[in-house]
Amino acid sequence: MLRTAKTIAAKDLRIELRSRVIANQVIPFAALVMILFAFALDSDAVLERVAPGLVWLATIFSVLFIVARSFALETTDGALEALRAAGVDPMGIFLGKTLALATQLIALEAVLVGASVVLYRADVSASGGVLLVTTAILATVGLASVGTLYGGLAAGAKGRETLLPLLLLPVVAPVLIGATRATESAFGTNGIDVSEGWPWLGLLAVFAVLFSVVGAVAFGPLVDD
Amino acid sequence: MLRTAKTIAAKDLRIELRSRVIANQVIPFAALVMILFAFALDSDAVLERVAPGLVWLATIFSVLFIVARSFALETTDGALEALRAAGVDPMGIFLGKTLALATQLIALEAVLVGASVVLYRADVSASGGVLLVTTAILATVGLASVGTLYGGLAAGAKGRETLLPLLLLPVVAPVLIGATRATESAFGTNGIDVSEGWPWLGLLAVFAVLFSVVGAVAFGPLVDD
Amino acid sequence: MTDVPAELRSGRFDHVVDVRDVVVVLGAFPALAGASLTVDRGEIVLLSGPNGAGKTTLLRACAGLVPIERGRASVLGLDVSTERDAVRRHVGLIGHHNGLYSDLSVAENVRFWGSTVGASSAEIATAMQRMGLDGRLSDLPVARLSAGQRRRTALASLVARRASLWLLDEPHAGLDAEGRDELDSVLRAAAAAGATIMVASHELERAGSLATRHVRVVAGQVVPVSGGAA
Amino acid sequence: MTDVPAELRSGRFDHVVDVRDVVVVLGAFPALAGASLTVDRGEIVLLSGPNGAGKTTLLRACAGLVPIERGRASVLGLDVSTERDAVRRHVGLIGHHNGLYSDLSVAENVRFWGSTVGASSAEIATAMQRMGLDGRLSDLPVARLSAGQRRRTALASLVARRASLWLLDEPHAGLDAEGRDELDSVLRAAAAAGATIMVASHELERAGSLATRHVRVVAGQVVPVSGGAA
Amino acid sequence: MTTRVARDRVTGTPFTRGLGIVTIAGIVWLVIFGLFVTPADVNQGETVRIMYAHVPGAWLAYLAFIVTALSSAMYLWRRTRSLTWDRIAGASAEIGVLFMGISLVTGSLWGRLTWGTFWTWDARLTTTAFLFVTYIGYLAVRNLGGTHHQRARRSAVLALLAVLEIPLVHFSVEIWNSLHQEASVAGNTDVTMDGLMLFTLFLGVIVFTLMYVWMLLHRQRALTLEDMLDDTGLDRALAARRTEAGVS
Ligand code: HEM
Ligand SMILES: Nc1ncnc2c1ncn2[C@@H]1O[C@H](COP(=O)(O)OP(=O)(O)OP(=O)(O)O)[C@@H](O)[C@H]1O
Ligand SMILES: Nc1ncnc2c1ncn2[C@@H]1O[C@H](COP(=O)(O)OP(=O)(O)OP(=O)(O)O)[C@@H](O)[C@H]1O
Ligand SMILES: [Mg+2]
Ligand SMILES: [Mg+2]
Repeated sequence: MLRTAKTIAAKDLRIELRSRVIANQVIPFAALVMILFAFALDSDAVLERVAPGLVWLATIFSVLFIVARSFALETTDGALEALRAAGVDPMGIFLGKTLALATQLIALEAVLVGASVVLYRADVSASGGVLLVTTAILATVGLASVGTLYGGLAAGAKGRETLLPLLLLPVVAPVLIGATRATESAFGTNGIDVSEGWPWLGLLAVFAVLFSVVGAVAFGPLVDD
Repeated sequence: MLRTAKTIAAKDLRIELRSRVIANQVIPFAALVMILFAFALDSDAVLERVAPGLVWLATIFSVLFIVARSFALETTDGALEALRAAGVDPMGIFLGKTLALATQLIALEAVLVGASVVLYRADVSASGGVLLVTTAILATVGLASVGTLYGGLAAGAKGRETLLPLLLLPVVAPVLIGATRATESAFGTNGIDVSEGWPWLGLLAVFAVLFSVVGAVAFGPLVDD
Repeated sequence: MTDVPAELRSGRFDHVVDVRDVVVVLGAFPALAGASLTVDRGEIVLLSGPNGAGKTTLLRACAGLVPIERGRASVLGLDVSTERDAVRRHVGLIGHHNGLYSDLSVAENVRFWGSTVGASSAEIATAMQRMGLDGRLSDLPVARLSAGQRRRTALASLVARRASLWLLDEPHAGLDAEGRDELDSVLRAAAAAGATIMVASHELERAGSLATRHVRVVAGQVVPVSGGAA
Repeated sequence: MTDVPAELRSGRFDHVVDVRDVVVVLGAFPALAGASLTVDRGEIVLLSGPNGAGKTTLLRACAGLVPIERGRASVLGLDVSTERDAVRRHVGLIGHHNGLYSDLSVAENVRFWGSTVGASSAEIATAMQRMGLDGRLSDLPVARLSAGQRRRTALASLVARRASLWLLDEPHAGLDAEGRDELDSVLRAAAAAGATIMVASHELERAGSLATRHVRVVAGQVVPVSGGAA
Repeated sequence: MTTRVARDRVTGTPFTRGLGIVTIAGIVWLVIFGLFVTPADVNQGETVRIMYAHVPGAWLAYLAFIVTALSSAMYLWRRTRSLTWDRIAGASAEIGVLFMGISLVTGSLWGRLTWGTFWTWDARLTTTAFLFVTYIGYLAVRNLGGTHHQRARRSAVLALLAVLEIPLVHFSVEIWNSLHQEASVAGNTDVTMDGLMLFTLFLGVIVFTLMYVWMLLHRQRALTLEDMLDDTGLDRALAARRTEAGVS
């Protein structure tokens, strides 16, 4: 199963390296979401306060598109079905695709968080840095798992372009909230202390564990209609 | 050409009527986008001020997915290429798809704007109502044209799932701003007067005209690599 | 069924298809490396040759779907690069994909493709009937069809047009024995009515008996097989 | 090339494929309406029949890809509904789609599919070579291949597996004359080594000479044509 | 035979008819108590009467979604894979969406009267909206098509995940200090409500529960009939297809 996961993840990452979609398209897109939103808000004071929320909002919207792409690869020529027909372990497929997705998300988040640290001159202390990294990892695991699970569910359906965001958006709300609050305290936004951030990690951890376990178990039955 | 446009639009709308994607998936999704953004902000004072912005932000994100779906229909089995090979007038294709897209968007906006009028107790005067409807129409024409143009451009490309949002988001920024400001004044948000809204319609009108003309002319060359 | 276009009647050109030393480059690879072929009115030309030889590319070049790097190609006296839109109005192409909308029914698909080129509803009904799509099938959404039923739908959409030049890329693929016979008789009738037909196929027995001439495409070039020079 | 699984050697079952009165319903339509078929080790069975008869569905049912509403089907003594995963490990299926990743090269695709089922790199190299994919092609991304070259890649991916039961849905489609011969010799060799093969095809001449038995699928049922009862 | 079929084709039984009568009587009772008998609230005045629909609506939506989750679990857990569980899950989710809708509408009307706005981006309100949309998504997945068991499997997984949002909605008022009323009845705060008001609230809950059960029975049977229709259609289709084979 782990070998399968490795094969699948390697395949997805190789395709990504070759097409550079994250670097050339998703990261600029996420940056744009942040900028657009800043436009809609149009107030510096407010912006500085909501920067952490924007980072995670942009990440979540990017997840929608990355997941769509990740499963478009599998369905355009019937590869997902071929994987099923070949008896490839669905848990391995799930883990592999989650792993590849998580790797791509980490890269995206590094850029977004990094940029907002610089842009908003957030004074991140050492402990804030640890909090930030932990937040990013937990949030990523959660997002990648739920993205893969629902991406697989929507993959065969018609209207999947619109079904996927409908299914994904409401479930990732806890990640948005938890990661935003944790990031705020890591940044010290609104004078929140770093220590206040840790409890939010509990939420993120529960989400990550829940969806990676449910995903690993349920991916097979869901995809294998 | 108009006959072609009618045929294409009828086909797209028939598919939509059959699959009910707008009603069952896109409208709930758009509502969620508004809620999610609002939640990321988490400040009542700010929120009430940016409500009109949220309506248009949600519309724009929905456009990304509707356009993706609209062109997924054309490309999964090579229909777009078959249209080219059959010598179907590209201008007709552009107009037809724009028309279908605009119809779907108007339905979406009616729901979103209607809901926010109610929710924010916007006291829309008669002149405000006229402003609102004009804004919606102009914005829709602009969004539908630019969506169709870029959707067609991305249709054949690989990584189109992520390319399309990257291309579309920056160009629709003017629509976001113009429509938001016009809606604000129609709603009377921040004490802005209705009369202040009209100048923004100029922006929307220019955008709509520009992209419908450019789209009609450039769609052929863009799609016909 | 086949309308003879004004240009054809005026006799402004020598060959319906006139491809001369055409080079088509796909992603740095010369898919056609100086291909030459002429086809006359009423001919049914079979293109065969190894995988990757350039058959699909040659057919697509005749419909102006790929850019011609060198040489020139004309169809019905119209240059495929510069007068592409005029060319396409007289050409009917079926490729490896079917170009169908899976949410629409068979009848709606054929009607859609027919109406984009102004076919009458009688023509559309005849086309569907000829490809065996009347009855239960006609109201099924394409998403529910088998592979061969889809191919039949695509062929009916093609037949509903009144093309002067038919470009068929492995049209028999997926059709059952009866469907093959129906297709062949449709093609023979079209050719007899003045249409010109090019068929790329690997089924030499089947397509060979249909064709009036057989040429091979090898490594991006056209080489004759039987019945006169290419 | 073909590994005989332990179950097969133990002789726990009578037929490699044992389909009994199987009903498969696709969107309220009985695509299989009580189909029965047994296939023994080493056989190459040709399935023919009209479009929409249920050939594809029958092959997919043998791989546990469609839910069986009534009746039962077993492969190598394993029930396809309840022991699906075990069945699939012994089955190699090629359908109407190729299941390739267009951003990866030919070699990478074959290697990917080989490695998901634990094929050695020698087996993978042999498979590619047998389907004529060594040389220039092997490093091309699949996006740049012609239709037939893609089919060859998919077939090579299949050959790289050591399936006991090969389910082939129109495997010859798109292959050139040489590719067909190569495929046939691969299949004959596999059957001789103990594999069992079911081929759905409309090319009766070609597939008929390959097959050891020919059955027809008509309206969701299997009817015998030649060589004993189905 | 015909009578049996005819009786199968309606979703009512003597029991549901009785239940229906009791429910309607309960609604009348609730309206009388809610609108006329109970006093106005000290703080909220007459507007408090909305509570008798708002709160039971929310709670019954919770109940319906929990029932959906439980019967989905039963579907997955039981070896028999009985579609009855799946149909109960689907019917319950539909009714839950309806009740959640009632709660959202009454809540926002109430908000208009007490907070001066139909909607604010309050944690309780926002999470309620999430829950609502989540189940719209659930219903969309149920309509994707495929066989009945495909539908059941997909939606069962979703239902088990979606139900986890309920605690989020319930505790949202405590996690984020919210504008919305804290858990004053089901929470551990002292109940300070007037006795008659509390009684009417519970009456509302009981009436809504009766309404829920009544609708669930009917809807579940309607879904069964729909599925049955597919199956009898299958026998006919099978017969038709077999004769087709015989002819050719
Ligand atoms: C759109 C606006 C509103 C929504 C979506 C909403 C939603 C909800 C929900 C989901 C519950 C169930 C809470 C639980 O027990 O877990 C609830 C309970 C309640 N709501 Fe609202 N509500 C809204 C507006 C209001 C307003 C304006 C008031 C009064 C000022 C109000 C008063 C109450 C009360 C008293 C309860 C019972 C609390 C308890 O004892 O647990 N709600 N509401
Ligand atoms: N989703 C579906 N809903 C309803 N009917 C379907 C669906 N999918 C397939 N069918 C029907 O099932 C029947 C069998 O299809 P199948 O693909 O097995 O045929 P086939 O023998 O492989 O045909 P072909 O030779 O055209 O490939 C067809 O008549 C088709 O219309
Ligand atoms: N985008 C591309 N980039 C590079 N080479 C390409 C591209 N598309 C096609 N080719 C190459 O062009 C050649 C001709 O392809 P074409 O599809 O015309 O072949 P064909 O004769 O139709 O083959 P088949 O019998 O397999 O259908 C092939 O060798 C293929 O590898
Ligand atoms: Mg080809
Ligand atoms: Mg088939």
